[in-house]
Amino acid sequence: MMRIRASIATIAMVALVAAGIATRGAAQDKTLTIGVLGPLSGGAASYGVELVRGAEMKADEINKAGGLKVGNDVYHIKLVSYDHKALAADAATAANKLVFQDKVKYIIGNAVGATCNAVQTVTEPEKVLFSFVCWGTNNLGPDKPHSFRAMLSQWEVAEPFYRWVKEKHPAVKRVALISPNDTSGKDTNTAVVKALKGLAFEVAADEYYERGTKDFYPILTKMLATQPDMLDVAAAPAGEAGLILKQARELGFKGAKGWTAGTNPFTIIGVAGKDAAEGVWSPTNINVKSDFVSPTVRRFGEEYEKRYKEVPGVIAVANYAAFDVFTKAMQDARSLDTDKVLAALTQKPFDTVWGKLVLGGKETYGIDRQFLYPVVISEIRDGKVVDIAQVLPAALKK
Amino acid sequence: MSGPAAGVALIALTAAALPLITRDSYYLDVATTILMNLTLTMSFRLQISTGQINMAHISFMGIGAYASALLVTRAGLSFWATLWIGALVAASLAVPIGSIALRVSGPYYFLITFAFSEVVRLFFNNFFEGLFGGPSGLVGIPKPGRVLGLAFDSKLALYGLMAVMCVVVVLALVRLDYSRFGLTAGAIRQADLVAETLGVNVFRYKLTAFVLGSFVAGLAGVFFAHFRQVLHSSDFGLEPMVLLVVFTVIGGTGSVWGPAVGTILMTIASELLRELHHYEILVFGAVLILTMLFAPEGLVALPSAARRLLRRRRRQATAPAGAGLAP
Amino acid sequence: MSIELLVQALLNGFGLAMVYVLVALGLTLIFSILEIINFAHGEFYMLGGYITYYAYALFGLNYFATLGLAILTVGLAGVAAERLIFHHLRGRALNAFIVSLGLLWVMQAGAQLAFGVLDKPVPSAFSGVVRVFGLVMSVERVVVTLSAIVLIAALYLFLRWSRPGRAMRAVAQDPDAAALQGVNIDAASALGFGVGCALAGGAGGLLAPLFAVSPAMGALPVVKAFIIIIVGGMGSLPGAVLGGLLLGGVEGLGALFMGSAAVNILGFLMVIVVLLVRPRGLLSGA
Amino acid sequence: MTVMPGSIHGLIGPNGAGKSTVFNLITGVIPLTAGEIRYKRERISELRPSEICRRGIARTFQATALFREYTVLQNVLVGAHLLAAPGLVPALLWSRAYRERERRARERAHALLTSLGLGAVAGQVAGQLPHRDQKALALAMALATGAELVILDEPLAGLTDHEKAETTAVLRRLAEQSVTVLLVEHDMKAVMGVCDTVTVLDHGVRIAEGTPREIQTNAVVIEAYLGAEEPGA
Repeated sequence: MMRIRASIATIAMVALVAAGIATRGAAQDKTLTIGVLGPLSGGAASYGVELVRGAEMKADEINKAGGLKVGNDVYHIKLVSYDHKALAADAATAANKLVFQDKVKYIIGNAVGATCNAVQTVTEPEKVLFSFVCWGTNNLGPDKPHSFRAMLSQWEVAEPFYRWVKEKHPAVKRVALISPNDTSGKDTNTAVVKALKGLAFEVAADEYYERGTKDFYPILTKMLATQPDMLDVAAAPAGEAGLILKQARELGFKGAKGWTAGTNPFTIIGVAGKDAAEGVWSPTNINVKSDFVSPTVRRFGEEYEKRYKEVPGVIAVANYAAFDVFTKAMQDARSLDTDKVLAALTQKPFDTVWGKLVLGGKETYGIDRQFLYPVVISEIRDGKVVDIAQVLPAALKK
Repeated sequence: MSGPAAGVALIALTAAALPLITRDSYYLDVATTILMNLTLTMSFRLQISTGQINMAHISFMGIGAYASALLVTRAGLSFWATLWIGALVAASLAVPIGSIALRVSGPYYFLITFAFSEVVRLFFNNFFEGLFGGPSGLVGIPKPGRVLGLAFDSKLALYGLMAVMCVVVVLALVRLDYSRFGLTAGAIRQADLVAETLGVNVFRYKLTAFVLGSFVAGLAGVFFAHFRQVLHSSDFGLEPMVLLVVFTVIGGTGSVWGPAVGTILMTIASELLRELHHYEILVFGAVLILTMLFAPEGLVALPSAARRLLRRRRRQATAPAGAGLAP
Repeated sequence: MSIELLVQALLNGFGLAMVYVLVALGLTLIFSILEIINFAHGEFYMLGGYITYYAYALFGLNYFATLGLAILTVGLAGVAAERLIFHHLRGRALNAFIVSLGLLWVMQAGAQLAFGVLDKPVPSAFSGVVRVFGLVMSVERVVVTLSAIVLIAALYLFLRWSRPGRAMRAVAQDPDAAALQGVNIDAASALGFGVGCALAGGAGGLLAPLFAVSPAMGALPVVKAFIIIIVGGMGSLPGAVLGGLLLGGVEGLGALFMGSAAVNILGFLMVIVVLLVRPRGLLSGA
Repeated sequence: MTVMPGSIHGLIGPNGAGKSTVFNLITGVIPLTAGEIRYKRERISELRPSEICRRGIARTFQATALFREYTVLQNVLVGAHLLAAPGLVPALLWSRAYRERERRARERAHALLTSLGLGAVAGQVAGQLPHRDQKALALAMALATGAELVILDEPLAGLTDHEKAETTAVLRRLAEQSVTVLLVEHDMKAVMGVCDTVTVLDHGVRIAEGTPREIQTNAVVIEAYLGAEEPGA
């Protein structure tokens, strides 16, 4: 009850403040509307909510600092975010609303593979710049020059991650993979299997489960019967990944654990329990509380937790960074014209919460639209996430 | 017979007038979605009118959609051919599925059709991935090709196509409802045993409604595939199905116009509420509960209910008003 | 494939079957008394889960006391839902279905609003695993299954021997006749709905430490419960137990031979087959 | 048991004798497990109720069963289903032949209602009719099928004496028009007055059959009624 009242109060305050800013700024400032899409209700809601929050954090930061200065104009940033309930058809309608109703030229943030395809049928013909954290391989390509992936995907992290595993933990020979049965799961497992074969690992199991599954005993029984040395909960979201690890431990699994497409380490530790989560390596986890991260990230983490009462996962950070990159590119281009911003985006590296970031990926996708930044490999030790190695994607080494 | 004609004319005129008022792509997109949903809810109501709540209705939309998408992309057929083929595939699959499901009735029918719809969805999602695209979905479905010198690459043209399809479907379904078929269907819904002993082959009627409804759903599905150009099994799962039921029942199942009222109002409302994120379903849920409590016959029955209430009020003007129900 | 693996697979399937039977029994109880297919049933399960999260994980109440609290609170919530909403929809199955959908949305969005979107872990009350002949099951699951069986037995005794329980059964069989015998239909309906929800709440409380809690957690068990009651036969307690065991067995074994995601199709196929052979379920009308 | 064409045949017996069951078996509402039913020499025991109706047998139900949301006229029109020869395509095309056929069906229905004294209430909703009219409507629906054999389950129950007289007059008129009537009735006086033949059933077994006069003096029948309870009012 308290919570609801507090939320209502917050909404009222935000509305008041927003109204205040709007009326005050109307005279000299212009408004830049940016769209965010995502599943904001139902089973996949946590993805969408993190996307919106990441964007909100950056937008508020910019607005508080007086707005975004692009060329001679100063813009107040207005966020419009719509829920598509993880349904492709609904996502297309929502994208239409953003593009044609709200006249948005930038959609920063979307998750759930199939919805990305649907959104792209709207954004590409309209030359709307669209960044997302969906992991479908086919979401990037030369036929989709206005689409960006704002987060490292399996194709960038699987190979360096397993190369690191091979070097540091030579005992690991047989790897079992499990992912949810959707685009990101399928594409993640495909990428990991390719990396594993390239590095001469054995693929002990390559399994998929239906999203929303809670009882993994049946599938784990089958997987563990293949005697893997390492269990990779590849693209499983944090809650489900935690359950898998917990139940694998109950079934007697004692090998190494990986999370190629890790998202929120605190949830996995909480759900799996300290013991079952012990020793999980991940190349994508971000621990905003770690001593290793930059002060900016830590500040972001503290601010986020204060504001939303939850610890941010990698998606929140990724969208915060994506917002940062796009707004910086607008400033570089000294224009809001998408063609000019597109040119600025691919011109030079950006300094972000991730560290140095460039757009690359031509060798994988045929076009440089993948955000590349240092891969930080972390390990869960005693319920804490510890960064233990940093690997640079090839494009950043140059 | 002026009632049905006037209703169809109203829908047709409104649909024709919209592009004169706005050509905004978003409005056209929403309007196209409404018309598409309208064909679905009206054909769903056709089945409700014989007493069946077919939770697999959306699956036949999916069957039409996947059939057409594959025939166009793999076999190189034209949309104008697959429009019929897709619908016929849906209808012909409806014959065996309907024959099985119609062996049971009431809640069992509801649940067996739900089971069928999940089987179909899981089938598209997990089997023959090379064909149906599996969990990644089917992408790159082309828009309808040129026909009779008309191009269908713009939102407006697609809207026009859907509008024509919708008006034809509505015309046919309304005509059916006001015909002997509708009379008999309603009799079956009210007392199927009595209808049977009066010589009505109830099973055949229900199956006819099922197959005909599935044909229309397949038609809508084919359009959907080439309108959205992307297909995913979740588009034909429980959630969108539930929305169809909601549109239909909120509008009112007692009248052939109920689904139209429900679909139009609810789709517009949900677009207006889109920014509310999860508050949207909070508001939506509350609206559902309140509507069903205070307008159990659906929105379309509200005017006559209000009239009845007013009359009763006037009659017992001195007596204290009963609980609730105040308009 | 070794025999051991097969048996372990069966055991996996049966492992949590009884908890889903609990959810299914709630659903079938509500259906037989009010003729309502309550789609929001999973949300009462979710409510039970969150009560457990707050009472047990945050305030450190005793595990079994928490379970009792979850059952009681969710039961009361069920009574309230019946009195305020479903009571007015008796005899209107379709309307009640729509309302239950509305309730589902309101409760799910409300939970997201009140409790946040992330999965909330509930620590295990019992640790360790039981190993017999190379078969493995965690102590936690053993306790949960036993608790579920106790609750099922309690429900059986309640329906069989207690006055309100008998009244509920009478209403389920024939409301008019029950009313003639002096049964208070309103009270029996409200109580029936409450007990049905309480069972879901209990199941949610039992599974919370195993599965963590989240606003959308109710979707899965309610679908399983539907399969269980159609296969077993609506309104039949032994039928639900049988349906639960069948579903668990089929899913447990199926996971060995086909992709785990595809296994979900088996339950629905089972529904279709059973309804074809016995249109009212395997043990209907008991 | 055999029913002769053009006669009014009564089926009586104490409560629980199985009279309604016989009706349900004849009309296919309950599947027959043993024995057989023939109509005009054709075996009809495996047919659906609608098929049986198609062969010319229509019925009413003990608890008067109507389409309660429909008007009286609509109820009769549903009964005229078989004569109207419905079809999806003609209805969709709204052809002249279809409309003509429906117009004739309407006329016939009106005529039938008038002949049964329901002409004035044709537009009323069936569920709100008085009991007497509901009974008459149920009969009208059965007749509207064009049946040659109508099976009536307690057509007189709950009617006043005056109303009973009206109904029995209708039944006689039917027999004159060579419609066969098979009826179950508790009112002995009416049964004996109107029927040509009477069959007595007890515990599912036929214990006597004959003219009303024969039955009234049959010792077995008297025994069965006295042994059970008072014959219905």
